[in-house]
Amino acid sequence: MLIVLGRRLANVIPTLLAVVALVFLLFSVLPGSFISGMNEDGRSAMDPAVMERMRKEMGLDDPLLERFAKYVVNIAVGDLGTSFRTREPVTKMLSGRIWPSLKLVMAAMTFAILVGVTLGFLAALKPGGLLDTAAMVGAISGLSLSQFWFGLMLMYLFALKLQWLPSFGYGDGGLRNLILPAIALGVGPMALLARTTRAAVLDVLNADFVRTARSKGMSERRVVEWHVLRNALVLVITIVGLQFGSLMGQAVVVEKLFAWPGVGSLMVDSVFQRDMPTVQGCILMIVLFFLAINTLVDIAYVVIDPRIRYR
Amino acid sequence: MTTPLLRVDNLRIALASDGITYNAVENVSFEIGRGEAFGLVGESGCGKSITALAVMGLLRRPLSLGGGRIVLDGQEIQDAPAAEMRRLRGKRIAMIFQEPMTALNPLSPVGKQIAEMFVLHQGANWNEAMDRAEEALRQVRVPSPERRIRDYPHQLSGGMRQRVMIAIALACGPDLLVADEPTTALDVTVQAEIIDLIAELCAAKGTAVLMISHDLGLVANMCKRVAVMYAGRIVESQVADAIFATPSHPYTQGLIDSLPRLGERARRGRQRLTEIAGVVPSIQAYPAGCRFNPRCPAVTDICRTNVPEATSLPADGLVRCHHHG
Amino acid sequence: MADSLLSLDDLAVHFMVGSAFAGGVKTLKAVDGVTLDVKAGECLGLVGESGCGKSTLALAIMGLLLPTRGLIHVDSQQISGATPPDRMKMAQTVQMVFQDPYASLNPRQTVRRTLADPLRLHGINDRAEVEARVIDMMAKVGLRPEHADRYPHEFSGGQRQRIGIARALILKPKLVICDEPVSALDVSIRAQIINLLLELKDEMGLAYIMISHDLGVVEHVSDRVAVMYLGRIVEQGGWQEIFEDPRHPYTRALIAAIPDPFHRAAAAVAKAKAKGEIASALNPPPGCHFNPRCPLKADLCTAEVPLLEATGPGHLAACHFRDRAS
Amino acid sequence: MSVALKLPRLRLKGGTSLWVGGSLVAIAISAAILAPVIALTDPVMDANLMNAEIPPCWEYPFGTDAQGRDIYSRIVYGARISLSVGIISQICNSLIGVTLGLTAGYWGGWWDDLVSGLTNLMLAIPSLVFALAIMAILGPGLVSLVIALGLTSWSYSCRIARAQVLSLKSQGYVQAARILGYGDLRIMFTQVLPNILGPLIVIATLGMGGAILAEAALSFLGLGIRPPFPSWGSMLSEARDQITTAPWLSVFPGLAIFFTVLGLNLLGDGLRDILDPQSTTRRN
Amino acid sequence: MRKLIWLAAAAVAVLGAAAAEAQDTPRKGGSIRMTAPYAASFGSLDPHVTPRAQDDIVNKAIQRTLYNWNTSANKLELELAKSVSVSADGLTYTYKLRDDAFFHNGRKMTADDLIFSYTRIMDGSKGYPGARYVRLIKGAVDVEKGQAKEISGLKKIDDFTLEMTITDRVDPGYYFFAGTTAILPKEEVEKGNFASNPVGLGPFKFKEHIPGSRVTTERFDKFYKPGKPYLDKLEVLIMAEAAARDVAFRNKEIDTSILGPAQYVAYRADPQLSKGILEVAEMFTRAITMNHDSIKPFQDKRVRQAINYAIDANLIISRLVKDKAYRATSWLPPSSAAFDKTVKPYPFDPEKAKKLLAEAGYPNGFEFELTTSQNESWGLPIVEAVIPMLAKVGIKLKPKLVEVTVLTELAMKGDHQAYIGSNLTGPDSLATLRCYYSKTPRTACNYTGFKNPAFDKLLDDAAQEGDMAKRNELLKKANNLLYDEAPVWFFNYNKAVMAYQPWVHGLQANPTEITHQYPEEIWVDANSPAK
Repeated sequence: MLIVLGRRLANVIPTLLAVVALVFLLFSVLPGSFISGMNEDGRSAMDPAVMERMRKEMGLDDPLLERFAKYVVNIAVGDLGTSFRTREPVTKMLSGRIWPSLKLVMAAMTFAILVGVTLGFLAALKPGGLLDTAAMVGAISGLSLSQFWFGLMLMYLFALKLQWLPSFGYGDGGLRNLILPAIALGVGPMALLARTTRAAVLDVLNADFVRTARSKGMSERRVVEWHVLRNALVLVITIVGLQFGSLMGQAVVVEKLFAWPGVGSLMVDSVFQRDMPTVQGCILMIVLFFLAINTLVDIAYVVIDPRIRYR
Repeated sequence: MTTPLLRVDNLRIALASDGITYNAVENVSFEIGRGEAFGLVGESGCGKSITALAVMGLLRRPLSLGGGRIVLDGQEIQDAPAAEMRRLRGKRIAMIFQEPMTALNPLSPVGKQIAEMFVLHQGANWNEAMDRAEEALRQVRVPSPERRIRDYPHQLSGGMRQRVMIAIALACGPDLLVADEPTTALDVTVQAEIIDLIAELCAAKGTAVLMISHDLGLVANMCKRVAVMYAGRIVESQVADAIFATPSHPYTQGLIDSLPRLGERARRGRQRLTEIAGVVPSIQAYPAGCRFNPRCPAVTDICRTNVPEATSLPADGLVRCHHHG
Repeated sequence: MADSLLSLDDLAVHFMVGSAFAGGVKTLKAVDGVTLDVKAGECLGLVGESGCGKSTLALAIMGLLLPTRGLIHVDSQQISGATPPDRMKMAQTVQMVFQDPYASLNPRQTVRRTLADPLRLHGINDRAEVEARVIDMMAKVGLRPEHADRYPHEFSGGQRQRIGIARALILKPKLVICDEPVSALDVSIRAQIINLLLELKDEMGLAYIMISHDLGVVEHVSDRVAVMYLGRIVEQGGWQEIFEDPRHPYTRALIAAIPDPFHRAAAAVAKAKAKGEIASALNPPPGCHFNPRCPLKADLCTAEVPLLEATGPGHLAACHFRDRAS
Repeated sequence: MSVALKLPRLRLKGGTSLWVGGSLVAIAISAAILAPVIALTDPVMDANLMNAEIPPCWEYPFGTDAQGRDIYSRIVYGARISLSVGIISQICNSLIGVTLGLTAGYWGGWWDDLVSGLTNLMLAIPSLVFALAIMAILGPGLVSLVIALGLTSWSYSCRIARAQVLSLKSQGYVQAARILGYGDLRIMFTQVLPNILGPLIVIATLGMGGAILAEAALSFLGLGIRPPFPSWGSMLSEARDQITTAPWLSVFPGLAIFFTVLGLNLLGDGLRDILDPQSTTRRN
Repeated sequence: MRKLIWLAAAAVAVLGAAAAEAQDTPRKGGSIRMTAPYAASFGSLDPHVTPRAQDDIVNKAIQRTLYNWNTSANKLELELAKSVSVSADGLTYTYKLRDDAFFHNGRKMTADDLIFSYTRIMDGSKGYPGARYVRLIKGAVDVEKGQAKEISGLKKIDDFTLEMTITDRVDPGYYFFAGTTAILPKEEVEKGNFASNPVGLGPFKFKEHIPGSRVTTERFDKFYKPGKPYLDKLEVLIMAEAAARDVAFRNKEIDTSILGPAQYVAYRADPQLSKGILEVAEMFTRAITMNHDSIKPFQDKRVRQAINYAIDANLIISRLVKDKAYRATSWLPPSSAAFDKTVKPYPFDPEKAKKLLAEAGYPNGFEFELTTSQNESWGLPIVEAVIPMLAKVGIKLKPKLVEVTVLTELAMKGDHQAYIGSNLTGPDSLATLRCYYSKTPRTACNYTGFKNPAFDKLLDDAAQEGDMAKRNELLKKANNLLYDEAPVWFFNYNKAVMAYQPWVHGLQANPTEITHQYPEEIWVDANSPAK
């Protein structure tokens, strides 16, 4: 496991560096600057003299390479810079956003796994059956939904019409506020998981060793419990990992729609206000999360699949 | 004669494809006595493997049992309920497969996969079962079985894996072992060892073997009696020695003649090999009459229209050819 | 050397496997010091089990793998070394027939394209000539002209192998490496292909390297035979010497392992079966690689690598006990 | 078991989704091509504020929008934009991904390491975030959108191309081509590419749906298509505030997106069964 | 007719405000949940750091400035001072400060706090946005440039008396009511984490900030207005998405909401919701700004007038903006003292437009690119409606969609041919009109590049005029001159609309920004569901 972790880290660091460089370069050629972004709502006043001064103070006029070098050196000591907008350390801003984001992503993934894997699994046990057809039609429809549209629909149905759940916001951080955004975010991965699980279980059910298990005289239930589940899990876990990792990025839309105080909404907001240190911090955070999840998935592989250790 | 251990009578296996049902196997009958090794030989696609699966009750869609009887020890099992079949499988009839890599669960230690047999059929608890699994591994001559039981399939060589499969199959001392091309995926030298092992263990335990292979030589070496299948039918069945000495069906004849045999060139110089013309037909395109007729050197009109009946040969042998007897 | 079409001198192909993180890098000696030659018009049988390095050897000869050391001369021209070989020239001298007729044909190309493209690539642009050579080659391997515009999936395994042979011969090479040409075919088809290969050999004056684990086939077609074990040649000689008077215990074990329903082999051979399995090429046993399985094993065998030395005219064996009667 | 026994089931399953998906996509494509013929009015210039926000009726089958433009006509024309976004961006993705994947898998070595690194990088940054950045740099508009979506999600096709090449590289016919003296590029394009096209087409088809959805998401975030030509995503995004007051404004573009993406997904599924039968478990 | 509509709407606005006041006696206690609609987060809770309207919604509860905008009287008045006396030259102001104003930490405000706050704002190394206002004080620029430590124009007479000397003859009220000039306690600022724990003089003290979600504040018992605030708790919830805000408001999860045009229609039509609508003509003028330097036809007054004639602004306002706007006549908004109520806006007259174009030498029209944002009230939808209208007189319009951020930057750089936007046009009319002063650089809001000596003269005179009434007369003339010159297409003045739940009372129709409520006036009755 240490070997896997070591190998993983050796991959993660160059990736992170590349991400930092890419993000930095991308956003340094962005038109508009934070200073003009202060008038983003079209209602706030600006003062040209102050703007010039701020540009200087924020180092926006320094050569690109110099800024980049400074940025990388600072990151190495855990300093992500200071937000243009709030004049607070980016790390501090992020720290307030990570927990809500994680909560949302984890809730969405829990929903996706519970519903998706169960559906996919049940569908695979009777391929071609009514449940299978229904689940797969549902899954493919789930993949065809526009997230914000679906989110709006959820809001209207569950908040406005049925009045079961609050429509937006973080509330006291409890479950009630979490449900709708989690479903809106989780429906895509759920659909994907349902399909993957179904395919994986079918794959495993057709594997030679399942035939062996049957030839041993096992009941189908035992076959599934002893031999199918674990093997199907290996296939499913890849998708879970990939989805989990990219969910934080996808959360951008849902967070914005539901006014959820996560990293994604902070990022979009900061992009539009050209608060570059914050944008970079957010993306770094999202990438870091992605890589962390992937590392966890790799470790999970090692735990589940003995073959990996010897590869 | 006492009742045979296994009697397959007029077996028919249906293949559903595009709404049409084909007979992948038909008219297949054979008997295996207690402790007897019986060989089923044929090329790929001739139906020998699915015949074995039918005996095990393991046919899955799109294949299904179309008719006929399978009698195990006097008991008809072709329509036995699933639970009943499960009790039989593993306990009284066991099977080993062609690919020992894929036939073992890659995520489970081999010891556990053997131990499952004791848990399933003998009500052992896991500890006890693991001890017995170790013993079973020792029996199939896996070196240092106490360590090997914790190994995963990918840590073993092909031959070792097949030994594990044999250990699983023989764990509960079945009456019949169905071996479906057990050595095809193995090297020549390893193949010899595995065949010897199967023969030896089965002889010791009095287990009958249904040996399935495309290699007539291999089967003839190990089995007392051999049946040759072609395109879903048994074309000839004889005592092993006799089938080489006096092959009665043109197909059997062709098979024996078409392959260079070791030492043949030294004795007779290089002879042009006898070819069997044409190709093996697919299930969807079986010819009418004798299915070998398009490739048969001795074909006549009747071969193209009438299905040949079985003709008896000495020592319970039979052949299906219009030109015999 | 001059009369050799192909000569290998101490050829070795090693691979680095593993990673710096997981347990370190290991060297896999797939081919380890092979010296061989093939004369024009001759068929050399190459026998060995999986993992013995025979396919790696074939790829190295074809120039698809760079040898770690040693020399390859094809038609008196050195093709190994620092610079990659001139593929175009190689292509007209050495060709290959592959084991799996299902994987060795491009599913998206008709027979005609499969055969005509190489001709055009090698500068034959005259349409009529290309067509004539394609049809001629198809006829030689027993395919009818109307087969030319079909795709591989429309053919049976035997026919595909015929196409594979035609492709190998279309550039009129002098040497053809046949890598298990019949082992993937239906039993009843194999004779057709073996006969075809032998006919073509005579007709076109080809030399073959016939790689196979089927001793019957090797004996049938070969003029000389080499036996490989774990990257090394352990015995080499005329077909008759190898099969009638094998000097290496491994050769004897191979012969003994063949099922023998006719009960014709000498009783002594039957007892020569090897025990255990072929070791991993990553971690071969010291000395003679065969020693753990050898019935003749002595201390010398673990201490010293036996050299491939003559035991009779044209008959070499790499065994410390090569002269001990079997 | 023999190969023949595996065939029947796949064909039945592929059939339905291929049919339904193909029809839906065909409808969308014909709408795009025939837009000038089947549209009732000009989608841009026929604005008449006096006709604003008329619910669906005989004259305006899908109603009119806030500018008084016929929504049906705008959806028909919107098909052009939305499908272009999907198709062109996927062509870009495929070109980049296939070129990189093909060469990386075939040549291996440092180039492979570099491409793999790049692929991991692309996978690590969520493509929506990436696209957002590019859109912010280039400014909203069709070209920017195509570039943003076309540059950011090639990693899947790259991975698949690479994996396929790796498995094909040792196939007899590729080796045979090398032995026959074919150059590397010729081998890649005549021997390898035609044989990996199937899964790549599947990926591209599914990717088109993804691109159309991404366009909608970017429109929602305020970085969509440049006016005045309509795209479904921008129509939906503009109409979202009126979902209670004038639902038809969002219902029809919403349905257009849903059914087109559904069609593409079904088509991709159906094609997968035909073109790529082994890969039932591959992620998309 | 048009004017009638406008008047009627204005009347509704006033009535709405009045209705809110005319309830029973304010009830003490309860809480309110207001919305911050302009972005998905707050910038900073340090009021000096952020000029954003969004942030000021919270800051109005926590912080106080020297002056404030009296909504009912529609004028500036003293907030932190009880009285002020002005010297004869109009440059020295002596403030008698409140002696009953306490910071939330319990300390009483003194003149030192004003001096500290204004000096902090002039810290040149920080570039605080409020510097543009404080720069009015004599010597402030020296501090900004680092040449002085103290602002020479600020003198503490005693703890509650402050003397301020300014550089121009203007009303300092316009300068010291902005949130960016709030008075902060030195000791709290110097603790270093003021933004996460803001302390001020306002009626509510900070309790909690969940970034990206909400700010919660509680009643400050020592607030200087007796009996106020009424509420125990005030929450500001961030809700940038109009559709989500709509749902939340209908679902009674929020007490106030800002309405866009679509919802304005729906809420007005709804018998229940229509009872809780507060409208005000805000001091924002929406216009298409033509860049006279980049497109030659724009240099001709006739062309600019033609554009004003060619676009049916009333139609756009009524149909597209759903009457959620007041037709603009000229640059200054109606709440401005210099606004001339007698001037009628350009009528819709495409024939006249064509004639003017022909006279100007463009009988076949011309083509220009119009940069726009996505904004529903002054962005893309308007452009889409304008395109066919201008096309009818031969002018071809190519829209270019950008983000607001980019739009602002393009405007400042002059890197556009024309753009449509919303401009803050109040409350200081003189400052507002300076946007067309020829010496005003483009970066400081002369985005058209307008040059007119007569206009310059009027503005110079106004700046010299000490008498506010006379000054307003001059400004009125200048504004009317702009009307005739039409440097831009005058579109509308924003009608800001706030929806509120029936239990909310005391909301103010603030024309400078409707979301900026003085929350000490707000109270909720017993029907409020909020705890």
